[in-house]
Parts: sequence; structure tokens; C-alpha cells
Amino acid sequence: MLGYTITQWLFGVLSLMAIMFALMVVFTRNPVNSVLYLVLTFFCIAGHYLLLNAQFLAVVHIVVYAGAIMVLFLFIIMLMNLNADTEPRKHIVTRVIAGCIGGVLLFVMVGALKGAEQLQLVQGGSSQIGLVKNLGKVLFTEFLFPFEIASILLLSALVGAIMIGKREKTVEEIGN
Amino acid sequence: MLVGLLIIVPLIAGLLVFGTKGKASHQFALGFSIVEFALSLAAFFQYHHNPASSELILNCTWVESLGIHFAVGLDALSVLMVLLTTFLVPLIILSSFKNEYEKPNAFYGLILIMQMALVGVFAANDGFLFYVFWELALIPIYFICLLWGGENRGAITFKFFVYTLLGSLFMLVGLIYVYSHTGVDTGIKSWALTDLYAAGKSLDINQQSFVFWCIFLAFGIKMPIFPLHTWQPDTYVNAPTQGTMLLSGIMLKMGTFGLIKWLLPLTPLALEKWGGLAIGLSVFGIIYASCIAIVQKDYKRLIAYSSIAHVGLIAAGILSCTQQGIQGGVMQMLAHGINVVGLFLIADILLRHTGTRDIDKLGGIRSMNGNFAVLFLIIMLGSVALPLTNGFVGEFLLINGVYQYSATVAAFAGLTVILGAVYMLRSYQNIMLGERKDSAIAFGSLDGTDKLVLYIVCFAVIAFGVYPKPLNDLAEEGTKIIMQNLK
Amino acid sequence: MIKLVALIPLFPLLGFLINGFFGKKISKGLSGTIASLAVLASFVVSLLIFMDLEEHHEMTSHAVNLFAWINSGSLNIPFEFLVDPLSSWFLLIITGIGFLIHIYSIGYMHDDEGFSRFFTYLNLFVFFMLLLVLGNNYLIMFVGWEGVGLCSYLLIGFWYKNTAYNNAAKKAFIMNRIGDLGFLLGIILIFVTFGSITYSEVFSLAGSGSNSVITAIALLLFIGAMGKSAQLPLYTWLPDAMAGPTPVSALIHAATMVTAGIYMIVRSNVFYSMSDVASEVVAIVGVTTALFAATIGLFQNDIKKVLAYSTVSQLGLMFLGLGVGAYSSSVFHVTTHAFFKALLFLGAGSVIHAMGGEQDMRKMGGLKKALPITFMTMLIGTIAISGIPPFSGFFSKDEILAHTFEHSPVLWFFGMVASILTAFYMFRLLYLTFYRNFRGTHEQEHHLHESPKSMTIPLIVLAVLSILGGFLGLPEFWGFTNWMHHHLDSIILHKNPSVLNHTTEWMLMGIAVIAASITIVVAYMVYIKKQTLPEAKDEKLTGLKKVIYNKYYVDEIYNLIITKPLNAMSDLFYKFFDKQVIDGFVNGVGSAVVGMSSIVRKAQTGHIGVYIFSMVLGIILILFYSFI
Amino acid sequence: MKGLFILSGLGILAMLAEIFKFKKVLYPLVLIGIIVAYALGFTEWNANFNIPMFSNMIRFDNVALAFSGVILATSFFWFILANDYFEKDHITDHFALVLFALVGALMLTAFSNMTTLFLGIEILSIPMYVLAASRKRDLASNEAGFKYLIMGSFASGFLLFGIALIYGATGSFDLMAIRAYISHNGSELPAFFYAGVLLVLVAMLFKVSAAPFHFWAPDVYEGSPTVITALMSTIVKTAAFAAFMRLFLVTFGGVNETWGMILSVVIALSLVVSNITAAAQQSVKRMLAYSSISHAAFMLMAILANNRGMASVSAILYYSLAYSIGSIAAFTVVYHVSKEENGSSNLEAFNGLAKRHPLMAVCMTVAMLSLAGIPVTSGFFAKYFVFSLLIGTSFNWLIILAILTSAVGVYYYFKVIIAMYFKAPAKHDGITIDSSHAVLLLLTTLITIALGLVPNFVIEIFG
Amino acid sequence: MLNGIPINYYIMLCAVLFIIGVVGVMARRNAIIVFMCIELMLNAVNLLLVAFSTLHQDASGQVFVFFIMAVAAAEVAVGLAILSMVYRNFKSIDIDLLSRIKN
Repeated sequence: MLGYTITQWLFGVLSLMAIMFALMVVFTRNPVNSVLYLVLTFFCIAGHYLLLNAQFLAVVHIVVYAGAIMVLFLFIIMLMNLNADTEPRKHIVTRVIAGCIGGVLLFVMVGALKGAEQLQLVQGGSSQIGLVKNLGKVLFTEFLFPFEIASILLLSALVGAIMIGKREKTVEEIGN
Repeated sequence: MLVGLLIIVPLIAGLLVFGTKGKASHQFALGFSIVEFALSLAAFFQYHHNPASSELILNCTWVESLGIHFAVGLDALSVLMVLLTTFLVPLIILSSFKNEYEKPNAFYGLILIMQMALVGVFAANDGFLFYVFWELALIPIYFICLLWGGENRGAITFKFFVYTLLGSLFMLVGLIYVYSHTGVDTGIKSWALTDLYAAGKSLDINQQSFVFWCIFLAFGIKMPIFPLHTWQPDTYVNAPTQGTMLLSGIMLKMGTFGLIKWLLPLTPLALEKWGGLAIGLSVFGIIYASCIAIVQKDYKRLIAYSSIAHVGLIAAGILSCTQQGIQGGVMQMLAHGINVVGLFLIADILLRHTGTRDIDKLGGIRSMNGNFAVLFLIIMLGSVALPLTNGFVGEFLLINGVYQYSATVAAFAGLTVILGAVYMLRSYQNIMLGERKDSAIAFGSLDGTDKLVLYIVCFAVIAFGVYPKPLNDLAEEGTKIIMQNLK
Repeated sequence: MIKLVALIPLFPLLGFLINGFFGKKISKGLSGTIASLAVLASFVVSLLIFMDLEEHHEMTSHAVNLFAWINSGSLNIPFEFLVDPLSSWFLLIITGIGFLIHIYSIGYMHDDEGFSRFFTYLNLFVFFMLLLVLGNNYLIMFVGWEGVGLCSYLLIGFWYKNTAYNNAAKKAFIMNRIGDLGFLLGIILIFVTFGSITYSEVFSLAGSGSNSVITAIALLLFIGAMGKSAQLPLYTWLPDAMAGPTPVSALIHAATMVTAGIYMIVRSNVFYSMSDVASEVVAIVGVTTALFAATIGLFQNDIKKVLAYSTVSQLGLMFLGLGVGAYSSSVFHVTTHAFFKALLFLGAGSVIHAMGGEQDMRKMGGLKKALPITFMTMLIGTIAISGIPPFSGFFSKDEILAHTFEHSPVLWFFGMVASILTAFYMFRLLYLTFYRNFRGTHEQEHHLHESPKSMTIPLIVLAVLSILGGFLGLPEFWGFTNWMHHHLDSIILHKNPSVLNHTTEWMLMGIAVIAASITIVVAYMVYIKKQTLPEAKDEKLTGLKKVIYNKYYVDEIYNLIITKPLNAMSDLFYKFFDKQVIDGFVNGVGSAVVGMSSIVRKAQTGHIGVYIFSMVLGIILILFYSFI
Repeated sequence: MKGLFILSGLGILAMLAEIFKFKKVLYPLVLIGIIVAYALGFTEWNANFNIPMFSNMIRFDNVALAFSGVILATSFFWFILANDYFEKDHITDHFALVLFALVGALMLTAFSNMTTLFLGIEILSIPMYVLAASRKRDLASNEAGFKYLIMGSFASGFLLFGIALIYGATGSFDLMAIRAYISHNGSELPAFFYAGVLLVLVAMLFKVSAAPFHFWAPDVYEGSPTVITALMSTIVKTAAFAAFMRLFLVTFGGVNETWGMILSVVIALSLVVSNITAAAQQSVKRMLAYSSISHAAFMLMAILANNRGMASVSAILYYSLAYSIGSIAAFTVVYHVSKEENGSSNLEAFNGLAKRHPLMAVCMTVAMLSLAGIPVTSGFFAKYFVFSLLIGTSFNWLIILAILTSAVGVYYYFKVIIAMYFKAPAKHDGITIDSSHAVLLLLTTLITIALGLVPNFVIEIFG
Repeated sequence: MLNGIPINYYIMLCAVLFIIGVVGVMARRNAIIVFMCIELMLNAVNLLLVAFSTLHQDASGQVFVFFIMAVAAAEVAVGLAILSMVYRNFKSIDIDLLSRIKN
């Protein structure tokens, strides 16, 4: 079709959608809608993963992001009752500047990111790296230490979240 | 060994004095400072006896990997400066007996620690050590000025501190720059004086100029040289008299001493290029400060400006890089140290007895205390460098040295002879002579300790003017070493 | 004997120390005696040495080394004395006249509370003066030079409660210092040129110096001499210096110290002989000063001021002599001048003593009867200074003028005028003081009395010397041996041969004598016959008279062109440059930092948005710099 | 390595303490644990050199051990300082969080893979976000935690983007591989690799709070509890520098022309902004925050001078030690003074401290002198090393700037000294402090001076 | 080329997504949205990593994504806890209101 393969078509569509949804995340006033758009973006990204033969990652992505994290966001938004268009907007000048800066950043990034053409590709080969078996092997051999130490990270996040989330028993204390 | 003692004794003494209370503090301090003086006399004689004596050299490793050594040693110049320091400190302590200071233990402890740093500066043979002592000397005097100073001391001492610190940081940079060029052949960097000399000379003219100005800035501020001087009068006036004495009597000499030992041999090329400018500033400073001294009302401030004038001449002489100039500088450093301590004590006595230092309010004190008038006169004459007083030898040699650099400059530098007489005589006349201006001002007899200090100073003024040989010989020898290193 | 030369300054030094430390504890008599004896002892030793030197004429100069003083590389300055004809002669003058004045002072200062202090200073002065002439190098001379300046300062301001006196003292010291700077630079130039400042070495090398350097040396030294010997333009301190006690004026400001400049130039005659320019300058400055001071002397009413201006004028004459190469003649005039000027001052002192401190001649008159000895001796002094033969002044002045004529008739003419004026104002002084009627108060008249013996005896001795002094240097064309020339022969290295013939010399002498005599008569006509009195009120003077009476306004001019600008400049330096510009800059930097601080901290708004903006901006800039 | 495990274990233990009720012994246990970890570090000295562990994920070589030593020593002092802090609610949570943060810090000294770098940073940061916000009722603390969180996450995004780009270019997260790639490919590196390096640089500059990425620091420092501020300005900073150094001296040392100039500008900006802004601060705590930025600039100068082998490393090591010890002393005093003044650490609170508590005044003075870089305190040597590294390079101008701004620095450090000695106190009653804190003050002061007198031990640590 | 799509495309796509995240952080006041935008940034990075992983045929890139996800989860947990605390105290999560500490 028009000289493009299916994957190329898919890439194009997914990319456009991802960018569009991402923009909607930023520009929608209703936080709930933002969350939903973000979930959609994530789905697009998951699609990309699939395109890239990272099937396991795509699943995990959906489960973790769309399933867990975004729900958490949604939950908090609901909890705080922010689901209306109540968010005060930044001054228009600020937003324009933010947009401009984003544009400039994009321009600079594009300048900075050229040169991928020189990249020497390890062409072909099996596309098996994205399989669970493969990933598991790498994760539990090469990346064993980070894997273990990530537990510390999660623990500290756990403790931190609990500590912050717990209601203060005592009245406000002055001092340090 | 001896030199090690010279540094360690005041430190220990200072710490001990911190632990004393009340009157005991100054008695202890005095005792220790006299011990220190005795030690330095021993060093002086030891040097006469055998200049290469191992007693006078101490060299321990400090930071091996960086070539930093705790290397101290007394050469001819150092012996003289150490002698000056240890001679003046007991006098300074003695002169404070009549002043009631809050927390005397801290006061005298700081003085003694300062003495340690000063001796260290003069004895250091290692560039890094020199810098460390140099900075170390700043801390006690800062606190002396801050804690026991006059009205507006906070801002003024701060200005003093920042000024000198800024200068010395530049010096550090200059020294490091030279240091980084040591050990080209051996690959081992060293802070040793001789290595720095060699490295300094190996630099090209632009590098030397950089080093020269970096280091000169520090010395110029310390001395101080026009136009880096504005911290000085305020600080001198605001500091407690003993602090002023330390500042002007000894600390100022750190700058001139540094000039001789740590700058001239380091950057001979730059000196040729920039020496003229530096001398020009110094000489202009002489005239400038002298003129300002003429219109001063506060006697302490007047001495402060006179000090700038004197030091300008010293700097000019030293920068002329002649035997006479440098030697004269050394001699004048000694003389100025003694004189200025005397003069500041006089300012202090005036304030204590009459409650003012305003020379327009004072007057007729001679008719109240003739003895004081004579002592004052002698010290003043030493300060205007009358022959057979201590100031003369140095001043003659200095002008001589400057003359060899340039006759015209010497003529301007020589104006100090005239202008010095103008402001000194004027102030003397206003304070001491004539009729009493304010009947409320009474001037009784001097206190014993004041009298003793003044007598010692006067004796030094005259003895050292009539027979300067023992000191002069050392100054000559030290200068010769420097001159050799200049080549 | 000559080895004992160190004793000469030692005695006055001892006297100084004893009086200085114990003066208040011992009686006045003892104090005065010790001081006088010290000088006497010096005189005796000087005399012995002098005779010793005369006997062994073949060895004219002896250096006596005391101790090494200053060493600096090639500069070696020992504390060394030199005994040669010149110094030995000056030793005699200093100790001799000094002794007489010490004796006189015992009487004169008897009632002063600072009696022992006075003698302390006086001894110290003698000590320094002796150092000045004894030194074997320029620096020792400089030591003495400054030392006498100090003593002069102390003695002028002796009555320290009087502010005017103190000002005079300060002025003297500072003016001297101006000259001293020149001297000092001269010494340094000598060292730089010749590598030594010891006389013998310098003079033997002098030939090797280029003419311009020699001229520079000579001129620099002369600046020193101008200060010390009160020559134009540095003379103004000397009249003011009369604030000191009269014996001081006699000793320091007439007989000894002010002639130090002459001594120095005679000592350095080698340089001056080699430099025509310098000599010419010396001569012109000398004659100008002579004439200038003489005219001022005409209108002075203060008895001591007249003498002071006369001293300035006479010193000018001596410099004229030096300038034309008549070195020994100038020394001769120094000697005779020491005699008669000391005499005149002491006489004036005696008058003032009798008048109870009054110095204004308009309030004197007719003292001849009351003070006979004073009058007689003063008369002798006046005749001597006026140049009437065979009194001493005649011979010495004539010699100088003769040499001047030989050098330049124009200079001679002005010198002559100056000496005629001298005769006029000196006789004016004499007439106004001793003749006519007493013009003071009754009380003063009542107290008029001749001075005590201790004062009159020195007067008499000096009077005798004033009469006989001339025989030290009788004119050679009269057939005598000029002893003075002969004596100083060895130290004057380049003599200019006398070219004047005897007729000219006789003629010059004649003109001088006749002119002086006529002047005296004119003065007689004016002040005795016409009974003229100077105006009592200064304001009434007009025109040139007023200008001269006010000393040509020199002090005022100095005040205007030096003192005031200096003060203004100092004020400018202090209040503007130091406080505003430099310190202002320094403080400005400080407040600028603080000021900037309060601006910069505004960026820290507390808004995360701003922080993120700045961060992104930073990233953009970094990437932009690196890639685009 | 063993230290890392011990701290992790201690952290988990702290969590358990809540459950098994042994809160009381926790505090001594932690202190002992730190000492043991420290001691174990000694046993590893020179032993594990160049032996990759866990597929070269982490490498406790001597440099890592040295920096771990600094961190452990500082944390020991910090625990003494913080004894009050732990007496409140949530004691075990706090312990656990701090200990986990320490684990992150240790990882940052020893990582040798981008993965461990990233995890280390996050393990360090996430507890810090919580700790900054740990005074839950205090709005300032809330705000501090929140700001820290947002900015930190934002910066992490850039770090990750950078890492991704680098990975894209090199195909590996391993530092050795990246280094080999750089030296192998030399000039033919793709442009986006440089972009990756620069983005990592930005993220690290954010972590060490260099201008213009510093804005979070003063606010967070001020808002956080003083004790936590002390932790942030010492341990977190040291760890960040250890990481910075490993990345840019070792890994990206080959492409220093890419980041050298940028870094120098950043340093200059940091020096100027931090010192000038600090000059007008009234709050000493905030002033110390700005001062920490200026010190960061100094440490960055040592990295910039990237040409003397181990010299830069030992300079940074010494600097971080000197700065940490000095800061601990300063924060101890600030802590007590602000406690006295109801939480305000304004300059006036220090007025007349010399009379109210001489020991604190003296120790604070020494700390200020050290921070200002006056001999013979350790701060001086620290600055000296930096100068001597940088001199003779093309960055001489930075030295001049550093000197000029140091003079400004002296201004604000001495404002505190002047206040303590010169101004009259508002209250005249003495201040009482814990004896443990008195000991801590004395100890840190002594170490500050001792380090200045004998810097050999630190400087020559790498032989 | 991976599956027919040049790697440049992926890089650009990720850059665009990342920058949209950055713009979102700058442009929004709602702290939660800001936080979400940060998540978006992380996801852009994830995608990039996966792309590179496929390019290099190297699994470690994908493994890294796991870690990023873990961290993101932890960050979100802590972040939302802090946010809810802030909301409790400030009654708002407008980031512009959180500007009490300044200068």
C-alpha cells in the first residue's frame, strides 16, 4: 500500500495516535480525561512494543501502567474530587512560552539526535529477545543484582508511602 | 630544633593562657613572650656562631605526595624578623597592662597564637607552609579586632579580613602556578623555596607577570600599598591598641618580607617589566599618604597613614632590586616596627589619660609631663628618620636603592623626608607643646609599665640608630643571598 | 694626640647625658658649669690637635676610625673622623665660640626654669656640630647636619608654650629638611657615581666623573647648603629662628650651624671647581641673598631680626666667595663673622636682658650710658661687620670681594652694594639702640643695668677677637703671608691663580672703605642728626618700603604657593580620593554585591514552573551550544 | 559491598522493629551497624580491585570504598546529630528510610552499570523525597518534599533519556563497555551519543545542584527538617559527586571536550549565583544551602580538571569529606539555635551565641572558617587541591572567579561569626545541648582541624 | 532498519513524546497532571530503549525498561502519597500555590 509495508503503516498510525493522545493529555482540562488519554497513549506505546517484538514487555506495560499506575492516578483524582474542569490554568503567556520552549527543545533535539544513520546495525538475527524466556535469563543472570536491589527501592517506596500516608497522631509539633 | 621551639612555644603558651583567668593571663603571656624572646636571642647568637647550624633548620614531611614539607629555617633575614617579632610581642603585652580587657585569657591567648603564626611566616622555607602561616596569622588578629575593637568594628574588621583574604588567595594561585612548574626534570613537584625559585625563573615573561601580579596583590594589600590601602586606617583606628601594634608593627612586615623572600627571586623577568609600575604606586603612595597624614586630626589615624607612607618607601626600595634598597627595606622594617609600636602606645596613653586622640583638642602636655614629652620626641624622631635614630639607616639605604633605580623617582620618594617631618612635627606640636587647650585635660605621671615600654622603645630607637651593625650585618647577608637568587 | 679626636665630641655628649638625665636634680650652677666645662675640654683637645697638626705639617689629614657603621654591598660607611686643617679650624671656632656662649648663657639664662634643659640642648648641639665637621664621609656630616637641625628645632622652640615660637621651630626644621633632601640625594649620587662617600676616595676619583654628574652633585649638595645656611629661597626660617634664646641665635644661627653649608662646600670644593655651572649658581644665589637680605635688614625694628637678616646677607657673601672659587676667603669670613656676629648677638642679648626682654629698637635708645661694656663691644662688632679697617670684617670681606671682582665685576658690584647696606643698617641699629634718648617705659628705664660678668667677659673676649681676627688673613699684596690661605692650602685642590694686579686690589679696597665710611655718615645724618624714627605703626608704610618692610612678602608667597596648595591637596586626597574614590569603590563593590544579591534572589521565586523553565532553558542552551 | 548488605539488612530490620517491638535497641544497633560496615570496608580495601561483581553491575574498587567510607563516617555523625529526630513518631520508618537512602548512596559510589546508577539514584532519592516531607503538618516541609519530588522525577526523565541514547549508540549499559566504545570509535561517535552524555550531565548537575539546575536546592533545604537538610547536603551530595565523578572522569573522560566547556560555564554560573544570592540571606539554613551550591561548583572544578589521574578523585574525596564534616558541625549548631528560636534560623538567632554557649560558637566558627576555606581547617586544603588541579589548564579564569566569589563567601560566613561574637544576644540565658551533641561538635571540629593539619591520609589514600 | 522502520523514526517519535511530556510539566498547574506528564516522559524513554534493544538485538535494553517501570511505580506511590498529604494541608494541588519558600 503506497509502497509501505504493514509494519510501516502500523508504525505511522500508532505514532500519530500516540502523539495525538499525548497532546491531549497535556491539553485536556479535565484531569480524568487526561488520565484516560494517557492510558490510550500507553496502549499505543504497547503497540509499538509489539511491533518491536517485545511482546512480554508490551503485556507488562499494559498491566503495570494502564492497569496499576493509571488506576492509582485515577483513584487519587477521584479521591480529591478533581474530576471537573476546575484546574486553574497557567497564564496564557506561560503556556505560550511553554509551547515555544517545547518547540525549541524539539528543534534542538532533532539537531542533537541526528547521526543515527551511522549506527551499525546488528541486522536480522532472531527476534527472540523479547520473549519471556530470554528476558528472564538476562534478568536473573546479568541483572540479578539490580533486580535484588530494586526490592530495596520498592521497600523504601512502601515505607515512605505508608509513612506519608498515615494520619498524624500527635498535634503539630514545632521543632525539628 | 630551636626554630621548632620558636614556633611551638607560643602555640602552647597561647593554649595555656586560654586556660588562665584574670590577671594571671597577662602575667603568663608576658612570661611566655619573654621566654620566646630569649629563644630568639639564642637563635640570633646561634646564627652568628654558625649560620648553618642544624638548630636553625627543621624539615619534616607534611604531605609527601604533594611535596609539602614542614620546612622552617632561619636565614639571616628570618632571624631578624623573628627577633623583631619576639622583641615586640612582650612590649605589646606589657603595654596592655593598664587596659582592662574583657576575657583577658582569650585576648592574650590570641596574641600568642598570632605570634606563632608570625614566626612561622618568617621562618617558612616551604611555599605552602608560608601560605598557611600567612593565613593563620589573620585569624587571631581578626578576632582581636572584632572582640576588643572600637565602635564600628564589625564592618571594618570584616573589610580588612576580606581584603587580605582576597589578596592571599591570589597569592595562593600565584604560588600554585609556580609550584605546578616545579619538578620538570624529576617529575616530583615540590614546594621547597629553592625549587620554587628555580621554577619561577624558568617561566616565560607572561607567566611570570601573572605570578607577579597574583603575589604582589597579596603583599600589596598586606603592607598596604596605594591604592589597596583603604582598609588600613579604619582598621588601625578601630582595633584595640595592641591589635594595631601587632598589625602595623609586625603583620605589615609580612608583606614586605614576603616581597623580598617570596616574590623578587621568583619572577625576575616580570619584575623588570612591571617593577616600574609597582614602584610608581609605592612612591605615589608615599606622597599620597603623607599628605593625608598632614590633615589628620585623630592621632592614631595619622600614624596609620604615616605607616602607609613608610611602607611605600620600603616597598619601593625593595622593588628596586638593589642591595641597598632591599637591605634598607629590611632595616626600615625593623625600625618601623619598633617606632610604630611606640607611637601607637603613645596614642593609647593619650587616650587613656585625656580621653581623646584629637590633636586639635590636646595641647600643652609637655608642661604637664616633661618626661613623656622627651620619650615621645625620641620615638617621633626615630619615625622621621633622624640620623642616629633607628629610622635613618633604613631610610638612607632605601632612598639610595630607589635612586639606583631612577633618580627622579628617588627625588619623589625622598619627599617623605620632608613630608614626614611636616606631619610628625605638626602633630607633636599640637599635642605636646603650646598652652593647654582644654583645662579639663589633665595629664598625670605615666604608669610604670607604659614608662617601661617607652623607655625600651626609646633605647632601641637610639641604640639601633647609633650602632646598627649587628642587625645591619645580618640584613646585608640576607640581602646578598636574595641578590644572588635574583641573578 | 690626633687619636684623641674622639674625645672632642665625647665631652659635649657626656655633658648632654649628665644634664639630660640629672639636670633637674643638680643645681643650676653645677649644670651650667658641667656644660661649659665639657665644651672647654673639647676646646682644649681641639687646640692640642690643632697645634699637633700645625707642627707636623707634612701629614695634613688623619682619618680616625671608630667603628663600622653601615655596610651594604659596595657601600661601606664607617663611623670615622677626619682631622685636617679645615676640620681642625672649624673645631676651634665651634668649641671656642661655643665655650664663650656657654659662659654667657649661664648669666643670660639664669632665671629661666629650663636652665638645665637649655644646657642639655646646647651640649647636644655642640656634639652634633662637631660630628658635622669631624666626619670623614658625607654621611657622618649628614648625621651632624641633621643633628644640629634637631637642636636648632629644640632651641628655637625652647619656650615651648609659645605657639609662635613653636611654629618658628617647626618651620626651621622643615625648611632645613628640604635642603637635607637635596643633600641626601647628593650623597647618594656621589655613592652611585664613585662607589664611596669617603672624602679622600671621592675626591681622588672626582676627575673620572662626567661634568654633568659633577654639576648635579654640586647642585644637590648646594641645595642642602641653601637650607642650612639660609640662602634664597630657603632662608625664611632664619629670621623666625630668632624666637630662640639669644645665645642660641649667637651660637647656632650666626656663628656655627648656619656656616655648615660653607663648610660643606669648602669640603667639596673639588666638585665646585670642576663645575662652572654649579659655581656660578652658588655665586649668583649668594649675591642675590646678600643683597636681598640686606635690603630687608634696612627696615627691621626688632634688634635680633636685623642681626638675623644681616647673618643671611653675610652668609650670602660667603657663598659669593665660594662661587667665585675663593674657598679659603670664605672660611676666613666664616671665622671673622663668627667673632663679630656672635659678639653682636650676645651684645643684643645683653641689651634685651637689660630691657627686660624688649627687642623693638623703637623702644630703646640712649643705652650707651647704662650699658657701657655692651656698647663698646657692640660698637667694635658693628665696625667689624661694616668693613672698616683694621677690624676683622674688613679683611675677610675684602678678600671675597676682590676675588669676586676678578671673577665678574657685576657680581662684585652687587656684593659691594650689599656690604654698603650692611654698614648702613648696622649703624642704624647702633644709633637707634645706644644713642639719643631712651624711648622705653619708666619701669624699663629704672631697671636698666649692665649685664653680669659671665655675660660681659665673653663680650669682651669676642670684641678682642673681632678686632684681631683679621690678622689671620692679611692681604698678600700687602706683603704678608695670608695664614688662612696657607693653612687651608692642602684641602683646596683647584686654586684659581690670582690675576688682579695690586693697583686694582688697592682700588677695590679703597672703594670699599670709602663707601662704608660714607654710609656710616649717612646713617649718622639720618638717625642722629635728623632723629628719624621708624614708623611706630606698620600700616603707615607705603610702596616699596612697605614691600621691603614686609620682607617682600616671601612668607606670604610661600604660604600661598606651597602651604595652602599642599593643605588643599591633602584635603582633596583625604576627603575625595581616599574616602570617595578608593574607599567608595571598595565599599561600592561590597554594596553592589549585596544589591545584586537582592536582585538575583528574585529569580528564586518559589514556583516550580520557573525552576523547570530554567532547567529546560539550560538544556536547550547546552544542546544548542553543542550541536547547532 | 558487605557494607551495602549490612545497611540493607539494617533497613529491613528497622521495619521489623516496629513489628517485633525492639525500637529501643534500634538506635545503638544502627550505630554499631555503621561501624561494622565501615570496618568491613577496610577488609575489602585493595581486595576486590577490578574484580567485577554481579556481571559487573557494581564494583567496590578503592575509589568506591573511599567514598563509601566518607558516606559511612558522615552518616555516623549524622545519626548522632539526629538522635532527637528519631525520638518522635514513626521512628522505625525514618530509620528504614535513612538506611535505604544510605544503600542508594553506597550504590552510587560503586555502580558500574547504568542500571545500578539509575537504581542507586532512585533508591537514594525516593526516601529523600519522603524524608524532606516528613514533617507532615509543616507546610514548608510539605512543599519541600513536593518540590523535590517533582524536580527529581523530572530530572530522572532526562537522565533516562540520556541513558537510552547512550545505550542506543553503544548497545550496552556497562560503563566499561561504554568507555571501550568511546575509545574504540574515537571520532566517529554518532551525534546522539553526545546528546545522551549531555542529558546525563544535566541530570547529574541537577543532582549536585549546580546552576542553572540548582533552584530546587535552597527551597528544599530550607523547607526540610534541619536534620534532613544536613543529610541532604552531606551524604546525598557526596554520593552524587561520587557518581558524577565515575561517570565523567572515568566513563566519559574520553569525550571531555563535549562537556568540558559546558561544565566550566555551569561552574562559573554556580559560583556567581550561589555566592551572590547567599550574601543577602537572612536565614542561616538557607545560606548554607547556597553555600552548598558554591561548594558543589568547587568540586565540579576538580572534575573539570580531568587530567591528573587520581588527583581529581582524591581532591573530590577530600573535598566531600571536609565539606561533610564541616556541614555536620554547622547544622548541629543551626539545629540547636533554631530549636531555641522556635524553628527560625535567622541570623539574629545567632546573636551573642558566644556568650550563650561558647562551645557552639567556637565550633560554628571553625566550621565557618572551614567552609570559607581558611587554613588550617580542612576546607582550605580542599580548595587548595581544587586550585592546584585547575591551575595551568585553560580554565585559569575560573580560578580568578572562584577567588572573587570566595571573598563574597567570606562575607556571609563571617556574618554568622560577627553575629555570634559581636552582636548582643536577645536572650541571655544559656543554651543547653545534649552531651552527645557536645561531643559531636567537638569531634567534628577536631576532625576539621586535624584534616587540615594532616591531609595526607585522605590525599594519599590511593597510593 | 528494524522491521522496515528506520531507527531515526523511533528516536524522533520518542523525542516528540518526551517533549510533549516536558511541555506538559511546564504548562500545567495540576500536580497530578504534571506527574502524569513525567510518566509520559518515562514512557518515551521506555519506547526508545525497546527500540534500541531491538536494534542491537540485546535484551538488556528491555530489562532496563522493567527497572524503569519498577521505579516509576515506586515514584508514583511515593509521589501520590506526598500529593495527597499536600492536598490535605493545602487543600489544593496547584503547583503554583506551592511557592511559600522562596528568595
